[in-house]
Amino acid sequence: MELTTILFYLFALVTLGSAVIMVFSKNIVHSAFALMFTLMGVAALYVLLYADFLAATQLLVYVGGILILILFGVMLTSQGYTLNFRTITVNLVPASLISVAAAVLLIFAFLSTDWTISEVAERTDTVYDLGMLLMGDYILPFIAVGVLLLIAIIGAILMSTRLSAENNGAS
Amino acid sequence: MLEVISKETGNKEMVINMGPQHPSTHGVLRLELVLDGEIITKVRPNIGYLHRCFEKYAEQMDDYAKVIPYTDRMDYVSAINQEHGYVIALERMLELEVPERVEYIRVIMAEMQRIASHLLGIGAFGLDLGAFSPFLYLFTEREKILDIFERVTGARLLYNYFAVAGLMRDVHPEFKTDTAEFVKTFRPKIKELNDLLSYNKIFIKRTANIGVLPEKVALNYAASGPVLRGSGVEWDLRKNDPYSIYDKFDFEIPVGTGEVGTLGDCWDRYMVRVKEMEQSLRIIEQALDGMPDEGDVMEAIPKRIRPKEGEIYVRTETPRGELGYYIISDKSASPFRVKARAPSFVHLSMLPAISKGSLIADMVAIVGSIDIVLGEVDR
Amino acid sequence: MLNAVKQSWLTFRSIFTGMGVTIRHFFGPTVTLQYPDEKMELPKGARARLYVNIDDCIGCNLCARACPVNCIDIETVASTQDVDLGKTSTGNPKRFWLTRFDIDMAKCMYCDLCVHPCPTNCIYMVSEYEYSEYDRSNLVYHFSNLEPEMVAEVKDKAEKEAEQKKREREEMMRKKAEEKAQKELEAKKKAEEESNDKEKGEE
Amino acid sequence: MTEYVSHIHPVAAILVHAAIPLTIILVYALVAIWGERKIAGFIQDRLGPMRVGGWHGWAQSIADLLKLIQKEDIIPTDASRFLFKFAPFMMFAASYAAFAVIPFSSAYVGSMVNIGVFYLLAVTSLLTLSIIMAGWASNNKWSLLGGMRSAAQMVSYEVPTIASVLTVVLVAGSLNLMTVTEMQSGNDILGFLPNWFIFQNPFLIVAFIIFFISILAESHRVPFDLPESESELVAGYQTEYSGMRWAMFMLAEYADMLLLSLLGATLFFGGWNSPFGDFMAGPLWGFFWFMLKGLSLVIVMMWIRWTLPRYRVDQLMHICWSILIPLSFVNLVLTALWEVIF
Repeated sequence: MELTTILFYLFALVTLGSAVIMVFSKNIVHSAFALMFTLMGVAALYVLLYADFLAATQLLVYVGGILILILFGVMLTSQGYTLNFRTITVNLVPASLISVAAAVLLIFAFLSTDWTISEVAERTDTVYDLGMLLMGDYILPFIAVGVLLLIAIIGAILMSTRLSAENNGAS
Repeated sequence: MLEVISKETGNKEMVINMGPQHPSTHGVLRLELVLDGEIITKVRPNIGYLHRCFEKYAEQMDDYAKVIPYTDRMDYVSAINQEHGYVIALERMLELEVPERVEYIRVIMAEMQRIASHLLGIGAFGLDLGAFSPFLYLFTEREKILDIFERVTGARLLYNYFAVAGLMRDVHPEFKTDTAEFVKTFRPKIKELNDLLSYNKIFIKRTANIGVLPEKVALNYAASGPVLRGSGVEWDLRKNDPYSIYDKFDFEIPVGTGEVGTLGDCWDRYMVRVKEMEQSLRIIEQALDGMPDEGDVMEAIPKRIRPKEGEIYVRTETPRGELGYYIISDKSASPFRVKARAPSFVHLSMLPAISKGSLIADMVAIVGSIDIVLGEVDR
Repeated sequence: MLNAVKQSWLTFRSIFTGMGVTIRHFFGPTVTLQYPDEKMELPKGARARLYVNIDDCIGCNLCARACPVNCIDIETVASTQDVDLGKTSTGNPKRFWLTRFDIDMAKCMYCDLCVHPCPTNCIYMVSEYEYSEYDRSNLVYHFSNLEPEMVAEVKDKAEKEAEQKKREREEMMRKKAEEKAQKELEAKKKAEEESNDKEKGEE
Repeated sequence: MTEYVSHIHPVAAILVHAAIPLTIILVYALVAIWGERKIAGFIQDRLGPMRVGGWHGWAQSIADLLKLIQKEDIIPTDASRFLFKFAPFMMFAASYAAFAVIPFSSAYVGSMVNIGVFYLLAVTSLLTLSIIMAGWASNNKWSLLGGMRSAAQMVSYEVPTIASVLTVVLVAGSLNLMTVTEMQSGNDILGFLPNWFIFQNPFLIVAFIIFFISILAESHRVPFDLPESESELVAGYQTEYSGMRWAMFMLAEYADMLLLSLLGATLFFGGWNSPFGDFMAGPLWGFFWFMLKGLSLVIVMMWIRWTLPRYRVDQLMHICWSILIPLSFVNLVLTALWEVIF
């Protein structure tokens, strides 16, 4: 077997396994760390697809950024600083119905797609292409997203400063 | 205790134990901190880990002189100063005349000890704030003082050197030159300390405006020593209530100025100590000049110490503040009661008042800046 | 803005000043003493361990009484009349066998208080400081130079002498008591006679 | 050499490629830990380790390592066992993986990817996560506080680091560190100065200062060593660790220091280029120069460590968010303008 194939199955196993742990773990922090393994596995799969820029972005943004935010959120909002962040199961019936429906949909899509299997993709300089696309064809949406994020940041700053000002006034 | 606090706060906040085994509690102080995030909402000092029943033990000694080694062990960083207060109290009780030479040697030793103690306090303070090297530089200087002390007394830390109306042994012939040499080499080191630590911007950021102790609070808590002077009160028992021969010397009382922050912050308390070392050097120089060369330091020591029935309170200025001895005599050979008013204990009691609302890191700075010695707090 | 620049400049300057100090120390001399290889010379009169020159000890127990922590344990036996223990180097006559002179250095607090009352200056501090032990009981120093048999012999002798003395004393006491009784008897007789005389006189 | 191995077996080639940085890290860590103690000793008028190995105790780190291997493996009862065990390895893996794109010499770089710098920054962001993991899994309050602190610190300081790195990328026009290094060869500036980026453009000096401050914070060195500030948080996230796991943290920390210093050397000081043009150039000399530059930065970091006190956590954040980040972005724009004009 090719080395890449072995690696593919390995990373797929890591991704799926940790995803399962993430869903079924009772402890939120454990779930969060399982999510980290899932995201890293996906990044590794990107690398196998020669999408190295995407893989690095995945690591930087999801693992290095969003996951840390999730962890901060869990730890700051929960009661006390203990190991016992427990999840409880609510809405068992509707949730399982929706997930079964989603699974059926995905499997249907998976089976009905006409997959074309190509030879190994050529390794190209993805950064250059990405840059040209973002700054060329998709310049408008790119700028729009930028402005949106800026507005969100300003809003967040405004909210947090007002909150802290109120706190100061109260104390 | 822990449960009580967590009940009060309804489990919303984190209770954390700083000490008794923590790198920056200067011994075995245990602080219960109630934290909201990293902000301290409540502090409760728990003391007593080093309690040795000094006061009770003094009562069952069959001789007043046997208590002196125990006074050393109260504030083991400035043992000479602890002895000084006790022997002065006994001398006043017995109405004894102390030879002049003895007084001069005592003052030199006490001021040297003050420098040694401040060196340790300042060094440990810097260490608390993460500056490691100044600590060791200052320790090197302290070693030199201890070397001088070892030649004089034979011991390096707990001396038992002062006796009632005398000294346990005479100084060696080179004492004057040794001490003068130390004074000469030590002056530039203070400048170096100021370069390295005192006026370092990071250090100022960590200590200015932190743990502000207003004058009024300081007075209400009966603070004394550098802690009180750091709040701008010019109060030094060596000047305000002179004992020994301190009225003969010309020196200033450094007070906090709020130079880089608010008056009475950690930096002011720190700086008062630095400036006090310079003043101590001045006193030592004058005392070295005035010290008589001849005279038996042991001749006036009484054979038996039997004070008249009565009581006395004597306060002296130790490096940490006002150390008071309250002694009651019932005419027997042993004291009926010895009570020590320890400055560290008093200063520790105001910790909750000045550290509320600060961060854990500030807590470390505040504890360091009031410079407590747990041997004295617990006695 | 200008203020911020100035503050940053001051911060950098203070940092560089500090770094200048440390680099000077980097190339400066070191003060470390490589302990087991080189040792510090303790000054004369350093208080590191108690030592007793047992030949000079007269067993007066003053040091044990001066000790605040009771770390000195002395047992003495009076010498018999036939033995002369000699004199100390200071000329004080020795009158006691020192059957035990133990100092528990684990208890000692090096306060020097036992040294001063000694009339013959035989107990003093020496600058020997490397005497740590694995077993605490090894820190009890036995200064008495008497062999156990000797101790037993001395004790036996002293006991015998004491017994003899006691007997002598008892004898003396008995004699005294007898004399006293006789005297009393005589006195009684005398008194009786006197009273008789008086009665006679009254009659 | 690597090409020769790849003829034998592709997996062997990969392993050899991977083993070279690992060897460098391990040897460096042994030397650096000893060196740091020596530097600390001399700065503080001491001698530092003197006993093991004869000359100035050079074998001290090896002795320490042997001691740590023999130590009892302690895991707190209530710790989250898997995460507790996993965290040190993940931390080391993260800093080790980042070495893949560092061009050690003109003849050797682990992986010639085009996104070199970007990959490096992405992989090092895993360090943050492993610290949170260690802090949380220990089930110790001090560890947790240390972990949270360092996470906040590293996430924040990633921004000025990236911005200052971007400044160089802007000038170089490439993310590939090998290309960036090659662009700095030659001695053209003022006739004698090497073509290093730090000499090319005044704004890059500012960028370097920002970068250096940021890497001090990223690798937890004084004055930003808050995660493990011993006087406040005992030992931060490492409090409950002992033995080999603790050694892994130590190793990762020193590896991180070297990594960021080498990155700085690559970006600002010409990487493996000799400062004397063609004199003393070549693959092996290149390696020598590169390590010399990187280790000089490491030594400066140590020198700073033994001089300064540390900042408080809010002051640290203040420096990052209201000084370094705006400054680095302004600097980025000004550099771009400079590049356009000249």
